[in-house]
Amino acid sequence: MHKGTTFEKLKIASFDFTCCEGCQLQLANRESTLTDFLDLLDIRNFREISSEQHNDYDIALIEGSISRPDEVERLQAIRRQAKTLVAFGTCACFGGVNSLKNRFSLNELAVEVYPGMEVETGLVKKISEVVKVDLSIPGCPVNKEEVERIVVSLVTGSQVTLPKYPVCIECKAQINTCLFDLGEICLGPITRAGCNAVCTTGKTPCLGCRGPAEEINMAAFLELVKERGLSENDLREKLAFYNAFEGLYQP
Amino acid sequence: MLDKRFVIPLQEINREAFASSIPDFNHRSEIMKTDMGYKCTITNIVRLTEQEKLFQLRIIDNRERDIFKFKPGQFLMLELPGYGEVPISISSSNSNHEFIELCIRKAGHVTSALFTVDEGSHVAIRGPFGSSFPMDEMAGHNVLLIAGGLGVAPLRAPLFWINEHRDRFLNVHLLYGVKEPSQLLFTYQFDEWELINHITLHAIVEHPTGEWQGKSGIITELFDDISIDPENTYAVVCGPPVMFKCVCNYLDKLGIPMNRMFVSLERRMHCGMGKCCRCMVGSTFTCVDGPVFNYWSVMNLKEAI
Amino acid sequence: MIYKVISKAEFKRFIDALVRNNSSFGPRQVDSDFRGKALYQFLPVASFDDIALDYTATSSSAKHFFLPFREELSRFIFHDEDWEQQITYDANPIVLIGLRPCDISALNILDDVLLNGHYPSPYYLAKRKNTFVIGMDHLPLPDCFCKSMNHHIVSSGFNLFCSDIGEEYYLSINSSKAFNFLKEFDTRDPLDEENCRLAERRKLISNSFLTEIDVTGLPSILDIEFDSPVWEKWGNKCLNCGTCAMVCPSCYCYSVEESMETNLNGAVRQKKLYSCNLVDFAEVAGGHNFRPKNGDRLKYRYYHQHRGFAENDNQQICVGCNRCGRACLSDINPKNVINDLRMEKESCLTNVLSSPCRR
Amino acid sequence: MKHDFALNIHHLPRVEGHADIKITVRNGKLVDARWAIVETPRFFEIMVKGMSAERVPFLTSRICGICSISHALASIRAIERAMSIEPPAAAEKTRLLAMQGETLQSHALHLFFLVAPDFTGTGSVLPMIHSHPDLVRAGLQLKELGNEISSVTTGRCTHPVSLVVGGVSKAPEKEQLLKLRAMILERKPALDTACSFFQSLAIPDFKRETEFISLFNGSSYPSIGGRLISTDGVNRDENDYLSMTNEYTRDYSTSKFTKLSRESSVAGALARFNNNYLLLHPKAKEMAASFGFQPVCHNPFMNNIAQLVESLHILEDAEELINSLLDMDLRNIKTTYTTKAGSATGAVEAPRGILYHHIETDAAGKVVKANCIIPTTQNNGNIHNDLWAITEQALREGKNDREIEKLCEMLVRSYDPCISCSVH
Ligand SMILES: Cc1cc2nc3c(=O)[nH]c(=O)nc-3n(C[C@H](O)[C@H](O)[C@H](O)COP(=O)(O)OP(=O)(O)OC[C@H]3O[C@@H](n4cnc5c(N)ncnc54)[C@H](O)[C@@H]3O)c2cc1C
Ligand code: SF4
Ligand code: SF4
Ligand code: SF4
Repeated sequence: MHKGTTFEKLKIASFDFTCCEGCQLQLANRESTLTDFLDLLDIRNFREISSEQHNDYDIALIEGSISRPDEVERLQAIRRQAKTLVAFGTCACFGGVNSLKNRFSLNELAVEVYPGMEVETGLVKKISEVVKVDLSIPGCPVNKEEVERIVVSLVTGSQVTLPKYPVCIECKAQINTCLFDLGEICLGPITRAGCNAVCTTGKTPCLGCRGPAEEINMAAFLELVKERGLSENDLREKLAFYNAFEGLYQP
Repeated sequence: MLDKRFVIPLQEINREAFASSIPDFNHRSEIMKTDMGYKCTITNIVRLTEQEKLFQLRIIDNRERDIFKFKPGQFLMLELPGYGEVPISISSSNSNHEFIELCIRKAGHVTSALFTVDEGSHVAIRGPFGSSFPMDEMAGHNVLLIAGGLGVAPLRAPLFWINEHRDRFLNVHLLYGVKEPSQLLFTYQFDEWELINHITLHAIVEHPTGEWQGKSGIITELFDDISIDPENTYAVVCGPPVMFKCVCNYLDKLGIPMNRMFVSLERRMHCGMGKCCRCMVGSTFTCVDGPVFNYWSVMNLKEAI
Repeated sequence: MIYKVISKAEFKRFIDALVRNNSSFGPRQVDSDFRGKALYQFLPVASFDDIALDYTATSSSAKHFFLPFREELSRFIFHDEDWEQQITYDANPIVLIGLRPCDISALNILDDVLLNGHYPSPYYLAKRKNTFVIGMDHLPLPDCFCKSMNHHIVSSGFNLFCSDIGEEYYLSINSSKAFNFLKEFDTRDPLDEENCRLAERRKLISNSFLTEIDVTGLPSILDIEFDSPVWEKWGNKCLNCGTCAMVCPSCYCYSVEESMETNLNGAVRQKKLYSCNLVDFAEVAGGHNFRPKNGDRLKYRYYHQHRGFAENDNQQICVGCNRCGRACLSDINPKNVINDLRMEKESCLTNVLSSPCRR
Repeated sequence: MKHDFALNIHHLPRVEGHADIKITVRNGKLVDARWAIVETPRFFEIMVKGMSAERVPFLTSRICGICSISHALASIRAIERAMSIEPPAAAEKTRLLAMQGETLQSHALHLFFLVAPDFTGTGSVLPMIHSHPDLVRAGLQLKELGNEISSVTTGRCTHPVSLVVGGVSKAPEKEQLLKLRAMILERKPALDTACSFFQSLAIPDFKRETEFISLFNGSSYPSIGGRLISTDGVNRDENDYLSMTNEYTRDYSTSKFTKLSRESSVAGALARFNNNYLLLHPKAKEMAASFGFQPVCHNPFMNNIAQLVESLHILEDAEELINSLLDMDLRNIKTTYTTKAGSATGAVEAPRGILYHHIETDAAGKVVKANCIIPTTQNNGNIHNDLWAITEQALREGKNDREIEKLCEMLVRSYDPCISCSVH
């Protein structure tokens, strides 16, 4: 490309913890550029699609949240190996929907779902509560286009950035009807863009899977919901859905 | 089947025809490009410090090289394909038609990538853009060139101009302040500036380390070393935003008229042509109305400095 | 300009002919809001019947036909240790039906900025030249204030403008293209009576405005009130979401992004419409933000809209459509903000003279 | 042949989720064979408690990254039946098309990414990009098509955005449907490529009689809702899901087990094929015939071929669905409803077999109780039993331990287990 710039494939590994594996699956999506994308990677470990497993990776994609002691150990071992540890997807970045479990007592869960059987389970944690995270790629699931862009940046030595502004701007660029006009609460104004407003374009309110945008105005947002007389219960359910606004509002 | 009578014909915009199709294009199409850049070869790279490199660029096309003319203080948009475009002040003499020099600090995305390329790489430039230092107006007077840190980069062009027209100026002082001695740029030219060009150089560092024999402190302390005739002096100030206020205030107190002090501002820019609006200060564009402003007009601009 | 009159039935034939032979866009109802009010957008239309001619105003403006939200500026192709730059001014001819006078005024303002300034934009020019604009007047919505901005009537910037004068449309023909198309249809020169009816129609429109904003001397007020608490007040409400600038017909600020293709064989430079309310609008390398507060950023939008820039001879660029006000979730609108500013200015004296507890 | 042999595959690769295979042979005799699922449970059935019914499909779709549409639709069906909501016809068609997209995507992923490497002797699909470029291209084309159908119908290919209680929140645009139809036509040849590849393979010869369970509606190949039937003659109402499944737990597995008339039973493509063969598109039947494949087939490895046959059925059926959607008024896509107390089951044929969601709501529309029974759960018992049988057969045939290991892995994979789904 330019004289002096050399690109090396990323020695990458992908690991899943407590999750649905939907984010990993995205790695195999967007088929039109898939072979180009795979060409950028030297996949050292990716159990979901490959039997070849090596432990000499530089970049570890961590999918899922942590909810069992054995997962903590596994994650710490990965942290020791990885130069760059990536929280991959909403579960890894914020705890994700799994965190909804934390509203209940652990005992109650196990007894109700596995009567008469010992099942180990703990409070759901996001990755950064257990190990240091170098890079976060939020999304439920992650947006493959964004992942591709980030991987290209990593390969070419560019800086990796996520949009700082909220989803609304991408929503408006799609010329959508604002869901507030339809009488619904949408978390678009406080959620980090980058998904191309996929939910609101499908006429479904944003539930904030990408977490808060930079310097959000939560007070104004709560005020707006109140002023429009929208359901507070609905608001709380939405803010709690991915656990991404933890600490930014009083439930 | 389409009915030909009602089909709107395509009106193509041809690159060449475009320039002439706009009446008030001010004949600028001859010298500046608004979309497609001039392709250049990086002919030389000098590492000045840990953070700064001097890039020497040569426009490849002969005709384009001929028509590329700029004035001291102007900047251009430098494109590193694949990474992006950044505004950079031209740091060489405008009488040099062979190459352009840019002094660049590794600050972010594009500039870091620039630091990885080798000589011989190709980049593109658009421009030149923006206002310039009024060299002719300054002629016949004493000149204070005041630079903080990387601010010396845009001052190099007027410095070259003065050197080349040295007999048209009275006393010329370069006051130059940095944080640490290792950050001083162009030290290799200091002797030349002083001995050959008779420019009095005053350098000061905030945190003296190692071998540093010179003065230490902040840049305004350098004013103690020189006597300034406020009636007959022009000042050019370039540096981080915090510097402008204290230096200009000082000069103001000395009695130098505000319209004889010039500053060069920095803002985020994406076009260089007053279109993206990222660089606006009040109702002023840093890229079109600036980056060089006289202090009077900036003083009046809220939030400028 | 040539003036003609066309019967509504013939008008339908005319529009149908245009729409069927060209890629065309017009107002269509997309939703009803929770109060049952119809919401419109400019969308593709395939026949006259697709067009909601009696629409009020679209939620989003027609700006993106000329300034797409995302637009490729150029493309780099890499080979060995070299590259090539390619630029195309992509534009296919389209017909845009039903723009309101304020929408067309906004285009004229964009023309001033993007074509008549120092550096005309070929990208914009290509789209502007290849768009056949059919304007249409309407009775204002209660919150329209284009009359205050003097944009409720427009006399240029369109190919054809239609005023509803009852049984007919009164056509203002502003391009030879439009004139040629109309030759195929039954039109005639307006009678005196019809000229009168047009005048009546204009009077009716002009008298129907319920919202007025006093913009006299606004630029200087804006200058003086730079540090006004009004900015902080509205800034505290602002969500920094950029919605206002996206729906506005005349906001044009942008960002440029360059991205390498996944196969590393090329790169694209893209322009993306931005908003001065977004948090990193004025942020520079190293993280310094020249406008760190919501209020600072909001203020600059008003500065740009109502004070103007050197680039467009300091003319105001707001046309008074109030799309931003309607779209803003926090109910920030030009009317309230400007009135607040004026009040602030006018209350100054009373405050100084009589109020012992001036804050 | 070795007399002692212990096989312990930790976190079996190329399946969705974490599970181990353990086999112990002592003195040439098989003493233990186990399919142990060690995936961490997430407790979705508890998470949904107290949640508004309208939000439930968005949560339950997160049970699985591969069959999120099925989960969303199972919940939606349960809720709509519990609250007597009738979705508009256009919404129902859109949902059916969405299911087709998901199944095609899932089958393509399984056949080309997870199964094919077993036959080409590569550890993954990656080397096949160079060794079998045409096959990989065909696989990607089909997978992309599946994803595209899902995107057009639900807004995105994983975790649908527009499937909602009462219908769909956004209808596909006619223009998109036309493009989709063209894409289907264009990609039919990809399936021929896949078909000839699978015809060239030696499918392991193994058979163990079992009971196959699927949905049945009598008029079309099953997808959303219907009667619950089995090859052993069971035929029950959708709400009788508990008596179809009889869940039980094993302490070595976080995924449960089910059974019906026998020790274990199977759901999935092969079960659907065995139970609904007559309802397949004639071209799909033709393809089956070319493999000498007919109901009732008891070779679990033929599940892969059933998936291939279903893929062809989907291409044909999706085209018809698109045609009928094009003829419909796509503005009426969502019914408004009032929440009420109720309880019902929603059963759908997920790519891997019947998926049941049972949901109970209160008058305010909040979930009081939920139960999800996942296809893989219904297959665990059979996988377990097949592992015994196939190991014994292999020992009899004098296979070495490497061969046995590979056979066991392939056997498990042929079920296309979706483990994180089963431990929801
Ligand atoms: C008139 C002018 C002259 C300049 N002259 C020089 C010079 O001679 N030498 C030098 O090293 N630097 C100069 N700069 C600063 C230089 O432009 C920034 O350091 C550079 O843009 C940072 O880009 P980046 O991609 O490395 O950083 P990032 O932080 O990754 O920036 C991303 C993008 O934001 C914009 N941007 C960020 N910071 C700035 C900034 N300070 N000014 C303008 N745009 C910015 C650019 O478009 C850039 O591509 C000048 C700036 C201006 C406005
Ligand atoms: S629908 Fe949501 S994201 Fe879109 S503009 Fe409205 S609040 Fe913002
Ligand atoms: S719209 Fe919201 S919930 Fe949907 S993908 Fe984007 S950030 Fe996530
Ligand atoms: S600023 Fe608001 S009222 Fe003015 S033109 Fe833009 S959208 Fe319309």
